[in-house]
Amino acid sequence: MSALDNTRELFRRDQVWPFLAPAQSRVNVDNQMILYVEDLNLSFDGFKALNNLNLYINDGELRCLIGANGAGKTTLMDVITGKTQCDSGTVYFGQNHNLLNKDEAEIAQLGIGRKFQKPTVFEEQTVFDNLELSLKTDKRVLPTLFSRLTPTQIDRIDEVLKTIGLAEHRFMLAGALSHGQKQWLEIGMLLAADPRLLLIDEPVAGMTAQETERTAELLTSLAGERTVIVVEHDMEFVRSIARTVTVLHQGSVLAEGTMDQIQSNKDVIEVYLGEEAVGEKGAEQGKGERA
Amino acid sequence: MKIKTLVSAIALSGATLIALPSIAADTIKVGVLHSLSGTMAISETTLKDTVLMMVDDQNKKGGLLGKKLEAVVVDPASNWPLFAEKGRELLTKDKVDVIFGSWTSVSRKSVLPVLEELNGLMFYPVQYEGEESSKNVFYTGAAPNQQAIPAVDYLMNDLDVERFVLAGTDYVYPRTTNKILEAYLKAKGVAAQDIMINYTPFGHSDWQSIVSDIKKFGSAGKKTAVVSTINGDANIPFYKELGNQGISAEDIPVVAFSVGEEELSGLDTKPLVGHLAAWNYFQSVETDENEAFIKAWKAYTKNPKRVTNDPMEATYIGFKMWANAVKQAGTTDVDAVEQAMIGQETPNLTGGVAVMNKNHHLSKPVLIGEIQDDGQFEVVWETDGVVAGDAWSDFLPGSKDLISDWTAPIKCGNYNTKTKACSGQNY
Amino acid sequence: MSRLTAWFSEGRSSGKHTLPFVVILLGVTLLASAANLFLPADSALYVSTYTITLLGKYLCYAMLALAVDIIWGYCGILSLGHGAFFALGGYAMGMYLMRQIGDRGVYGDPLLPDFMVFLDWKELPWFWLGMDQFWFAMLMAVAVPGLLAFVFGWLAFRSRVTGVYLSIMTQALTYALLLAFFRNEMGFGGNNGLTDFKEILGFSLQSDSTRISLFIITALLLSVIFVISQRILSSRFGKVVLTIRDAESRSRFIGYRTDRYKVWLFVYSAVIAGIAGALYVPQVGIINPGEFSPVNSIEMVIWVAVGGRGTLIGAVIGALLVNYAKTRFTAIMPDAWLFALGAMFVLVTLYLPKGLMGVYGQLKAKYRPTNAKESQV
Amino acid sequence: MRQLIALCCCLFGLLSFPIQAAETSRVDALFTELAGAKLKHMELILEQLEEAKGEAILPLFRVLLGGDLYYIKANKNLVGKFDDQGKTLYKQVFNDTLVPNLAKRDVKKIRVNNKLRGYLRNAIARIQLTAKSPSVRESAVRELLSKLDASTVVILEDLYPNEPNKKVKEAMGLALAMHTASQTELAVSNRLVAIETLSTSLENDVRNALTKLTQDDNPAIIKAAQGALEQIAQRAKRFAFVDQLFFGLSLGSVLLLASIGLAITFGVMGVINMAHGEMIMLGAYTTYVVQLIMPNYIDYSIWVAIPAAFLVSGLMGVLIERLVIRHLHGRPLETLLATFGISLILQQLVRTIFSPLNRQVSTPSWMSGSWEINPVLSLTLNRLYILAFALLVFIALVIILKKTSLGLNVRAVSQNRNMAKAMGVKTNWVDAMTFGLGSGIAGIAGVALSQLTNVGPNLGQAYIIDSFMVVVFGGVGNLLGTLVAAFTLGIATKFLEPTTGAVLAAILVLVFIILFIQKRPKGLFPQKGRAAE
Repeated sequence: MSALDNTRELFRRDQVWPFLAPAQSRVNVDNQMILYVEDLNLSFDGFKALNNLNLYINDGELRCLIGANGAGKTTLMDVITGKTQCDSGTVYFGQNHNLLNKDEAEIAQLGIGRKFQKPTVFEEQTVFDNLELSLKTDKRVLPTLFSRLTPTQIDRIDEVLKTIGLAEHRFMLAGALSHGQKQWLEIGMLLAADPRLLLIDEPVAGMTAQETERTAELLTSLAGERTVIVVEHDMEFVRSIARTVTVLHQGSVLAEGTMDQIQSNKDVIEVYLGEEAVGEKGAEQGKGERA
Repeated sequence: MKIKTLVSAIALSGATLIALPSIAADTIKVGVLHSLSGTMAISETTLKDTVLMMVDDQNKKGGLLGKKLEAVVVDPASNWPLFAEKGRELLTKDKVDVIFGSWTSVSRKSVLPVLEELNGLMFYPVQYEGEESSKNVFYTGAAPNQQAIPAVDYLMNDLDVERFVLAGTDYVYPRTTNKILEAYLKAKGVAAQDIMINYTPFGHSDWQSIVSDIKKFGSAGKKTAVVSTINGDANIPFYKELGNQGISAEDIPVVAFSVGEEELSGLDTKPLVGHLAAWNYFQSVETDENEAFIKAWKAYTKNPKRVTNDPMEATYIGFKMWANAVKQAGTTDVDAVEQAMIGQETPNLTGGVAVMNKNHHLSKPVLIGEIQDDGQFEVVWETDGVVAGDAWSDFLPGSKDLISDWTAPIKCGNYNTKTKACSGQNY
Repeated sequence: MSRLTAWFSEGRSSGKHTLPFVVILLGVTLLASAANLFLPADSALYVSTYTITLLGKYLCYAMLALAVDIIWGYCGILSLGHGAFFALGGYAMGMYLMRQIGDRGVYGDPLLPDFMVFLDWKELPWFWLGMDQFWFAMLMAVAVPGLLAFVFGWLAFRSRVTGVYLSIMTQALTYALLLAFFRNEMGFGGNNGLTDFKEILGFSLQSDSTRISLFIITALLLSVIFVISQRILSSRFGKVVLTIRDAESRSRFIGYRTDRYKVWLFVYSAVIAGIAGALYVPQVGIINPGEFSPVNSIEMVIWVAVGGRGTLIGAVIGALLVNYAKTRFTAIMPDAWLFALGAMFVLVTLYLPKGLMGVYGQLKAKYRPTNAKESQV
Repeated sequence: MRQLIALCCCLFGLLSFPIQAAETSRVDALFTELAGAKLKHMELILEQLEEAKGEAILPLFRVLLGGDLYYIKANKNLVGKFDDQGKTLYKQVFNDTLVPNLAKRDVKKIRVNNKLRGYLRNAIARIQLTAKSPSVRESAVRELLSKLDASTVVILEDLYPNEPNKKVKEAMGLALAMHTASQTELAVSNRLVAIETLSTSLENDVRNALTKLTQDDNPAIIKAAQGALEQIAQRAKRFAFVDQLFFGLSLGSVLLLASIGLAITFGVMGVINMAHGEMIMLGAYTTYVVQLIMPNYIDYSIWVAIPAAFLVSGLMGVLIERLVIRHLHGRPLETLLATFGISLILQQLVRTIFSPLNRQVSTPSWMSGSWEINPVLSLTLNRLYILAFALLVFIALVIILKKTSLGLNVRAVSQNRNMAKAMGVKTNWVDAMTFGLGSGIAGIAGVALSQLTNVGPNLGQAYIIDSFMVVVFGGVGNLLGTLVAAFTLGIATKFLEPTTGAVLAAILVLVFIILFIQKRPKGLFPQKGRAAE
């Protein structure tokens, strides 16, 4: 019988085996900084994708990254999430986690979520499973094998399903969703994981106007207890959500500040906003006259 | 629940289809267990055809015991476990009265337990390593003492060879044969450094280094010869390499135990002229039986260029003996036939008479031939009289004391003359 | 314990083929056995021992197919080396059976197997020690393949060897083992392998009762493994495995250490293959290096492809069908069966990319669309 | 000098003339005796003939050695058999006049065995010592080195002084030196000098002679002999290394040929082509068929076979691509299954058409034999040619891929199928062509392999795995990688073999590859682009 008890002890779900217990300490954000990126360098045979780039993100802020194609936005995210190794520089998550010596999984487990440009969900599985898989749980092999959905987790999933408006599609294969829905699902997967830091790559690409609006609301609401970094081309969208905007150019920071500061910034105007800004001004003037 | 029906359908059809009892037709069934596909097909298909030819021939003569013979051919596909399975199929499903089959040792070893369990009868027509004698198998090929040892004697006495290269494919036949030869040579006073042993994998195709080693080994002033137990497929590249590296038969003769007319038909023999082979039969032997046989064979295969070889003769002898034994016993019952087989005599194709001994091995003459440029062998030496096949070699420590005698009172395949005991029978 | 049963009971919802499968499998098994034991040999329903051993062999292959499917169909890792694990398991069993012969070998040597005697080995190589103990041999039958799989997988998956490269590497693995086991110096009987077995646990391998029990044991183990696998694959672990097949990098970004998942699944699959091998040997009566040949491993993959990968039941059906076809063809048309087999493979890959189960699924969807919807639940 | 030779020659002639007249009858008797003599008596007869007729007997010995000497059953006259455009004819042995209307059954072959052949070679050599062409004389001398008996030495001694040709003189000097060195009754000084001369030669016979001398009772001689052997061994070692390197390269070239086609079908198209081996097999069988069609022009058959094989395999490749592969795009692992089925079918096909037996493909005369650089180092011609051929094919392929428009399209498709399609590349056509090209090259490989190994249904199976190893090791989709990989593996194997033996060498190489791929998951030369996955 004792053997039986042992096995029972062995498979108690509410606690993991000691030798599997995480040696993970909480993210230290004593001085309001959650992400430190310092003189980051990376070059793909010859072409400098990142050129000693420095970037500091406050805890709980919502930051927009803009910049022309090849400015290094996506590459930066790749480095932060451990997809690509950089040549030199440091990336710290809080004061205590050096991200450069960690792989994707570890970084994700630290609480950094990422959404890709092109939505990638698990098409062969249901919306529900997609979310269940991305829940914040112990993701090591054995725990996963013997895991079972707790009521709280189910509630959590339902909640997320509501937020992303896929409640009635919960048992549909993710592959069968529309493009926009996939976008939402992927965001949902981020929410389910409730990360400290979200890296979001072009969230509204291929969304309708009101979908875009809802996304904007969602992101702004997220900011605060979470930190959000958004890469987006859609200026309207950026303006609608941005508090602080960082402009990347040829792998390094060109300018940083509020949308208005950015728009009035000389070199930004010439390298990036350029004609667009002028055009807008013209348009406003036009309005003015008609009024 | 389509799935359920599906599964059950398969399983049941599997069960029933195979299990349908075979209708006991009024024929004597002859099983043919030779690979028709895979690596061994190259050698074994010939033997399949031989058996079919013999069956035809027998039927023309009115069959046996007033019944027609019926050949049942299956394909074990050079897959050793399949030999056991197909053997069982032949014996239990097709209810054959005798099996002619197997080429490699492993295929024989694989089917052996089945034969002994179901008390079947098999004729094994290929030269092999000996060290076996089963109640249910008759070995019509050469045992080592009917091929290897006379060949070495010839090399030493007639060609004054003093250094020997024992080259073989790495499996049990060459291993055992070379062990025997090594012991024999040492007994004959050949020094250890005058014997070079080399093993290569099956179908070895790159012989450069080995041949050049042989060349070096042969250049030490003493007359050198190669004793080759290299298996079928690997021979052609081996001989090609010999030819290209300019090793002629006068410098270093190669005597082969598994190169016959058929293997030679696969290559250009000009560079090989003078190399040797030891067999119990050559197509070139001029006797009436042989001529008739060759004629029949060419007619049967509708191919005037088709050659005959030693395993075919072994099959021929085996079949003749079995037919006679069946006549004599008046039944195809295995035990009766088995007893009738012993002492059975039938003319072989080289002008002598083959005798089946108590140990289920034949007495045969041993011939040594030189390869000619037409792909045939010229007999340069032969034993006076026949040599009795020895199941258990006297040159292996394990088997010196073992003999095989299937007649009363011993009735044992591996009888230890020292302990007077019979070990390991499967029935 | 209760928790385990709970764990299983939960899986029932997803593995809905499981119950019928197990019922049919065991049913057929018992019927066949009974028909063999109790019916007279001349009755039309009599099942010959030949058939029993044949079915036994098929079931071993089915188990093997299961192993391949788990790794290929569910995780997208095409292993062309599963023959290696199968054969290793087989050799472990073979060595045990060899030791069982004891002094009943033709040379009557109490310790050394025959092939060692006539190649006059002096004493037993170290790796043969302990193999006379059944439990130890069986331990080896699962441990050795498992260990090999672990080491190989650990190396390969950590350095992210994927797709074709991985397949070819597994092929290299089994090929290397093939060559190694051919060498007589290895002490595994070289090309002849191990054969001429007599007894297992004291029961004669020649007797029908032993054959039947082996057959039944195989069937039982197959169903047990089927159930366990079904359960594992329907757990969250299984879902993660699927994500690895479909979008591995994504599941890394969600925080799963995919390489570890792969390693453990690979090991599990290898162990199943090992068990299959161990059951195969006593029923077939010989184990030799031929089992390592890459072609065999490719065939296994084809069984799965035919049955329909990604469904356990498909793997089993595929293995049964293809091998049954093989048996029939080699008997009916010995000269042409390779044509039939080859054509079969080509056609299946062309027209049934999802295998027979795929067809079944389509049919079902066609006739019972509502049900199709539920099936995703 | 020349005149002098000429003089003695005609002197010989004059002297021998009357004797000849006297002996003709006896010689004829010997001839008739030779016809149908037992093998053991023949040597005696031949000796008598040699001393009786001297140089004049050469043609007879030659024909006999060639195994073409027959005698007419009717009158026991000797005739030589020769082939003329496939039909066998017979001619007088001494004057090449044709003997008309003789059928096979009218004549009987005069058999020879190894002993006789050995004797004949020596006899011919002895006679040829005075032959016109220096090269013949030299080879004659070298032939005799192994069997120096008093009589030959005497002949050599009186020929030596007035030998015009330097190399021949050298050889003779060597022979004489061997003799002197071995003569214990001679003065030690002379013998030492002789040994000195011997130490410069690589001939086996010399080495054996010296080894015998190391058992000499005179310490000085022993020492000298050992010194000489040392020197020889030193030089021999260097050549041995070259030899081994060549073996490695040669094996490498075979691997290259076998795998280069795969580097295209597998590497560029991403098709796991299990039927690749059978493409090689088809090439080999094509060679066989070509030789069947033109049995009398074997030497040229290869030149016909190469394009023929390319076409046959290539077309088969296109066929397979159109019928099967085309439907499996983007499912590389499933191409494996389909092509495996195809390989089974093809194997059985040749088995039914050509029977499962190996087929005889004969080697053109210009490819057989070896290039004797010196007594210890000789490179076999066929492998030499194949090495060159492999490189040639490789270069040709690179040019096709780099310079032609097909090559451009192929690369375009392999790097980005959809983009290529968008740019108007006929991807279907390109695929078919690519696969055809790869298969065709496999066919060419088959032609080469038919010269080395046996042409049978299993030919392909023997090479398929190695091919995959080479391609993967080199880096999928990278031809240069394939080249480097092939030669690396070839040389590695050959340098391992002497120490480990063939089997273990193969295993070690495999294990090495496995570990290497762990380190460099994309092979030696990782390829950019998506074709690999």
